[in-house]
Amino acid sequence: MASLETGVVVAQETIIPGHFVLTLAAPGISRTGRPGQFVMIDVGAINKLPHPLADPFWRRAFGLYRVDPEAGRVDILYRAGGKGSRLLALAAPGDKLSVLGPLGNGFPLEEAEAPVALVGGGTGVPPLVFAGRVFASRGIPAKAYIGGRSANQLFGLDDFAACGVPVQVSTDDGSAGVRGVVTDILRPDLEALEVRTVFACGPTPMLRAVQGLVSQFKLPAYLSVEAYMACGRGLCLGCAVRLAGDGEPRYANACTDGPVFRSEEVVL
Amino acid sequence: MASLETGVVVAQETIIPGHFVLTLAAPGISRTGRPGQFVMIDVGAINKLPHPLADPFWRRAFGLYRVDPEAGRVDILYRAGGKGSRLLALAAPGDKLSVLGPLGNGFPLEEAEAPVALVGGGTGVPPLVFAGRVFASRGIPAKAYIGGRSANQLFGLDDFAACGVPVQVSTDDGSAGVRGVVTDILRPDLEALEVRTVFACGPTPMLRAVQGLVSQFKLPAYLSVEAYMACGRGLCLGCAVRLAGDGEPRYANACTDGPVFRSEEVVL
Amino acid sequence: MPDDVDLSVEVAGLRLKNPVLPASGTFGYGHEPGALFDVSRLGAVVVKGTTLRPRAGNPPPRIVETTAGMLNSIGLENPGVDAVVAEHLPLLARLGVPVIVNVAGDTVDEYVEVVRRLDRAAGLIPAGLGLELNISCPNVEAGGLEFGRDPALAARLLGMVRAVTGLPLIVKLSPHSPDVVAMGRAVQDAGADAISLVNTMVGMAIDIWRRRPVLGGITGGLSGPAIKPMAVAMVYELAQHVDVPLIGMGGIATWQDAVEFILAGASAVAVGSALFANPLAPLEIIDGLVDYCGAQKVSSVRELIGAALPRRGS
Amino acid sequence: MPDDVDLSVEVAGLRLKNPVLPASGTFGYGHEPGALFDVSRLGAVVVKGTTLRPRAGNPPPRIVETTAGMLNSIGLENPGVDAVVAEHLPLLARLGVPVIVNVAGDTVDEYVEVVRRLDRAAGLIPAGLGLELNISCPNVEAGGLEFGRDPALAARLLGMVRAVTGLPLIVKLSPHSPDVVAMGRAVQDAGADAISLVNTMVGMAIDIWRRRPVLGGITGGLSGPAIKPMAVAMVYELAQHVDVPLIGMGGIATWQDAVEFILAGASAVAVGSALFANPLAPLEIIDGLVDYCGAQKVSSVRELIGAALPRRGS
Ligand SMILES: Cc1cc2nc3c(=O)[nH]c(=O)nc-3n(C[C@H](O)[C@H](O)[C@H](O)COP(=O)(O)OP(=O)(O)OC[C@H]3O[C@@H](n4cnc5c(N)ncnc54)[C@H](O)[C@@H]3O)c2cc1C
Ligand SMILES: Cc1cc2nc3c(=O)[nH]c(=O)nc-3n(C[C@H](O)[C@H](O)[C@H](O)COP(=O)(O)OP(=O)(O)OC[C@H]3O[C@@H](n4cnc5c(N)ncnc54)[C@H](O)[C@@H]3O)c2cc1C
Ligand SMILES: Cc1cc2nc3c(=O)[nH]c(=O)nc-3n(C[C@H](O)[C@H](O)[C@H](O)COP(=O)(O)O)c2cc1C
Ligand SMILES: Cc1cc2nc3c(=O)[nH]c(=O)nc-3n(C[C@H](O)[C@H](O)[C@H](O)COP(=O)(O)O)c2cc1C
Ligand code: FES
Ligand code: FES
Repeated sequence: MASLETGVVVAQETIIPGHFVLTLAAPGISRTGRPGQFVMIDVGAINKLPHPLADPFWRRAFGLYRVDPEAGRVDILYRAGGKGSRLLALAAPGDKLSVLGPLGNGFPLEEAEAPVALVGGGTGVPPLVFAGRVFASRGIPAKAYIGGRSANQLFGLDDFAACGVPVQVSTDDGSAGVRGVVTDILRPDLEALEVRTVFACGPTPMLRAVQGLVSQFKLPAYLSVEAYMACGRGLCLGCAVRLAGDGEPRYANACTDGPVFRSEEVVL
Repeated sequence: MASLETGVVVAQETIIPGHFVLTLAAPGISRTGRPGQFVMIDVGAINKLPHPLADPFWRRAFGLYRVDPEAGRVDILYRAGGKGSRLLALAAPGDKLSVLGPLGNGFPLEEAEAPVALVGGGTGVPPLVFAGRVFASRGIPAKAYIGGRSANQLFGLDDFAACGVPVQVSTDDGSAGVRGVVTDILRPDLEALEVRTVFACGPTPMLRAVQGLVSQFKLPAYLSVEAYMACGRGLCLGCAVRLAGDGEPRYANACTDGPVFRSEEVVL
Repeated sequence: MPDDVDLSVEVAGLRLKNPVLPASGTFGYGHEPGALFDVSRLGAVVVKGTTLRPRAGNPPPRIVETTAGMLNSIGLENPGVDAVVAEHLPLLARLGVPVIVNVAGDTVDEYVEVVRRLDRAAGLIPAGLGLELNISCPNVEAGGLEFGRDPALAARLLGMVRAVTGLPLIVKLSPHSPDVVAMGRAVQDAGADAISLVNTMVGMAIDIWRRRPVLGGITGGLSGPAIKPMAVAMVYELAQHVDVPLIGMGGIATWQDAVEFILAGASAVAVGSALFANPLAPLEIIDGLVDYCGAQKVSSVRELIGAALPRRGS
Repeated sequence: MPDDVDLSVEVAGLRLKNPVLPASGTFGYGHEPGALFDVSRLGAVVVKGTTLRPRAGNPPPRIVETTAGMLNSIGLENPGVDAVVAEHLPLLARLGVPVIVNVAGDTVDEYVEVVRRLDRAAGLIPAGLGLELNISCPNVEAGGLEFGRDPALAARLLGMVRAVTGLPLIVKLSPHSPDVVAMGRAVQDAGADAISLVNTMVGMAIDIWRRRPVLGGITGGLSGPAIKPMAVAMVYELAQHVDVPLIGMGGIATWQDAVEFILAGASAVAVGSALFANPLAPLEIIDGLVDYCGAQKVSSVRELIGAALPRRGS
């Protein structure tokens, strides 16, 4: 169950330009958080300013990247792109943040038939790293397929390597791995029947491409989708995702019914 | 002339709880800034976030506390009370701030007949320290009269002492100096004819009391007034201060015509 | 001393132990675990817009963050009045606080029928059931006009609704009423027990890279701190011209904001979008009100209602 | 490529080298040193509200910061039209850019007389003099109604003004027009060459410690990023129903904001309150527009005007 926790910044480090790993002391979330779940951080209230800043107005959502229940720590990996995430990048060790989580349903690790393909790119990678680490610890075969714009935009590859999950890379410009998109490197393994389940997390166009590919191969796949989220708790009905099906459109909440959905269940 | 300067944070230190001295590398302002002038800092754009934060919306005004033209440095001393000043307190060495200044007319040091009384309290003290330091360096007799709520709310006293300006203190609760308000300690020296000019900076009720006192003694006095300021540059006409006089009300701009006004000139 | 402060108020006949409510549509049905705190500490629970039949809502994106606020075009997604009565009211009853159901519709008949069914369910909520009529939805009958913009239409709607229920009736005004005073008087005269304001304001955001509106519904309703000064001004204006109690809302995030509305004439306040970033805002506001009353040396928050208004002529 | 981008637009017959203007009342008379940059880089200079006689303005406090915005009740402090013509226009002429004088008044006669005097001074500004009629001031003649809320009144005013000048006439609309389309059509038909929108929205702030309104004028006009979504929605709506060019404003702080207004149908944009925190905002917006046009592969910003609007039926 989601709860509100005051996370204390333990460390904040740049991994590649504009991308940070934030380590928080947040014992509650560290104990219960699972891969594919996320937290929402009140970036407008670092150290609980007397009057929280209303700009940025919403919390920001970040997938769990690493949890360490023993140390009571949670890591997120994020891109400081907009005003909220850049404000978060100002937080220094000792600063306090209001963290809401863990939220959402996460990837169904237990139900997934191995081998599992972990497919993603950009800021979709952190939850896949978390999933890969869990699979590796359980001895379940998994392989990562990571797409990116170019070599200097990639991150998380070492994480997969470190826990023994093989990783294959594609880049738009061919500066690392195969030149092309992530489905280009995934397809041969699907054809070779080396994948039984797909977990994907990344930008919507990438998810759409994965959706197309897995439906062609009739493979079970789970997609972690993105949506604007205000509450993250199923209260505002803002994060609607269209459900597949004819007739009157029907919607689910990305925050509580997702963010992970079965591929055939949603229209992206 | 006011200009926009990118100030780089050199240091930021707590002096008493909730009060900070911020040292900025800002060579332009350090060269031209005079006592009683002020700067306006864009607290919503620390490091020029990609999209400046609109909350806080306005810059914050702070009087010059120390300038070091050789080192190209400017110090301000401020109370982190509201959201803007608390956000400023998050700035760390190396962070960049947009500083507008020096603004306003400052105290008329050259015209003031000595001995000069420097009267104030709270965040009105920093400009008086600056004035005291200049008088001391020129060998002009000056004495400071500083009022506060209680002993632990006082600051800046050492600064006067360090440059050889005697300082007398009043507190509401008598925990330091005389129990009472600042005009209680000023009055005897006016009666003893030990003051020829008064410079005052502090909360409006204090300034009103000073106004009353100096008019009684027919002494020239200069008050640094407070007003909400949006532009600080005479463009918005928002910081109106009512001018003394009968008939149709007339107004001056606190930012460009002030913040220092002759006591008899303004209605507070 | 703060312990002695009395925060209770009476609004439209509902006894509220404090004047702090959630705003309709921002708090689900109040009994979900997502609330994250003991909901019975609130003055009342306000549930979201309820229509006669279930509604699926608008296509996404339904929300977008704006500067110090947000736009929403949820499109009244809700399971319909019968499901609200059958599934949600029983769970809400357990909280032991008054419940206010927000009612929406396209036609007068739809409003009337929803109200009739809620009226029959009133016994489910011993702490008191109130109805909040959201009159800023398009009115199909009147050819696209809105109840919320036309005092005569609003009065007619209210008369019809009043005829089928004795429950506390709160009318929620659109901030787009060309004349909030005329509107307020019209609904007061037609039988409203209280008035809540403001609802969201029409706004939009454009996706500059796709060169089209961000929201699936094109325009949406603007809420959040951005609109607070306008909401306070409307409460301040209306409070000088009607006698029924007002429930103030629009951008309340802190207890200071709540105090502004109370001083402007609101007997109670609702917290909406600010709940998203700060789920505990209502509790902080309650605590802040206690301290503020203490500092102002008043023993009841009721002494502060309208305290910033010009003295009213008799 | 960005160097080839053409930012020029024509609005109300004024040729602007780029579509970025300061908003009236936020930039003084444009020639003051407080501008902090080379003002001739702007598309035009817009000066503050000018009345027939000098006005001292409202009692302080006149401004207060709000969340993501501000309230002002300056009260049209200005030296009067004759001083504007004698003292400010000659200095403005040196900048070599078009000048737009914002005109305000209490009565139709006052507007007409100010316009007449400005019309006679047009020769002072070779780059082009335009007039922006601020029609959201109380109209004493019409018994407290506002020109900005009543299309018929606005049309009458415009007709009288049009009769005494051939200068480019821009009408500035209040965001409180109950029906912006009706208002826009009325002023277009009555001879307006362009429409600017929005002016500030009525709001207020209450000092909770003194229990009274903060502003000397009690209510004030809300501006800043807070109001942007409403302003964009009004431009988007009006652009679908009138043919005269629109000047969009309300909360513009960045080039992305400016692009939203342009895509919504504005031919030019004005930056107001955001200038206070970021005096260089107009230059950053000009640079941003150049880059954006480059990224969108358009050679002229004119191709983007209204690009987010639904295709218009013939
Ligand atoms: C379930 C979930 C998990 C996520 N996990 C991560 C992660 O692990 N690492 C990471 O870097 N990013 C992650 N994101 C995306 C992240 O939330 C956005 O990048 C971030 O909110 C952008 O905020 P900003 O302040 O940088 O941008 P701004 O430009 O200030 O954002 C403006 C508004 O748009 C929203 N927004 C912008 N981009 C997105 C997006 N992609 N998804 C949802 N809302 C968005 C913001 O929340 C904000 O409300 C995740 C998003 C979701 C929904
Ligand atoms: C010319 C001048 C010189 C000043 N010098 C100093 C100084 O050296 N040190 C110092 O600590 N303070 C000084 N102040 C006061 C300082 O500007 C305010 O304390 C500060 O703006 C409060 O901002 P905040 O974010 O803490 O409060 P918030 O509560 O966020 O402020 C809300 C709004 O009110 C305005 N405001 C609040 N208090 C004041 C005030 N006293 N005067 C003017 N505007 C105010 C803020 O600028 C902001 O717009 C000076 C003010 C002026 C006008
Ligand atoms: C996501 C969302 C959904 C809303 N749904 C409703 C609704 O169903 N009925 C209603 O009367 N108001 C609805 N509102 C309006 C709020 O109740 C409230 O009037 C408005 O948001 C202003 O308050 P705020 O600024 O505190 O959010 C909704 C607002 C939001 C943000
Ligand atoms: C301090 C101030 C003074 C203003 N004076 C005028 C004026 O004299 N005439 C006018 O038409 N609009 C005036 N306005 C309104 C602005 O021109 C503009 O329409 C409004 O502020 C919205 O733009 P913004 O959000 O970018 O500030 C004023 C606004 C401010 C903040
Ligand atoms: S974000 Fe509010 S329901 Fe999902
Ligand atoms: S603050 Fe704008 S004129 Fe003084």
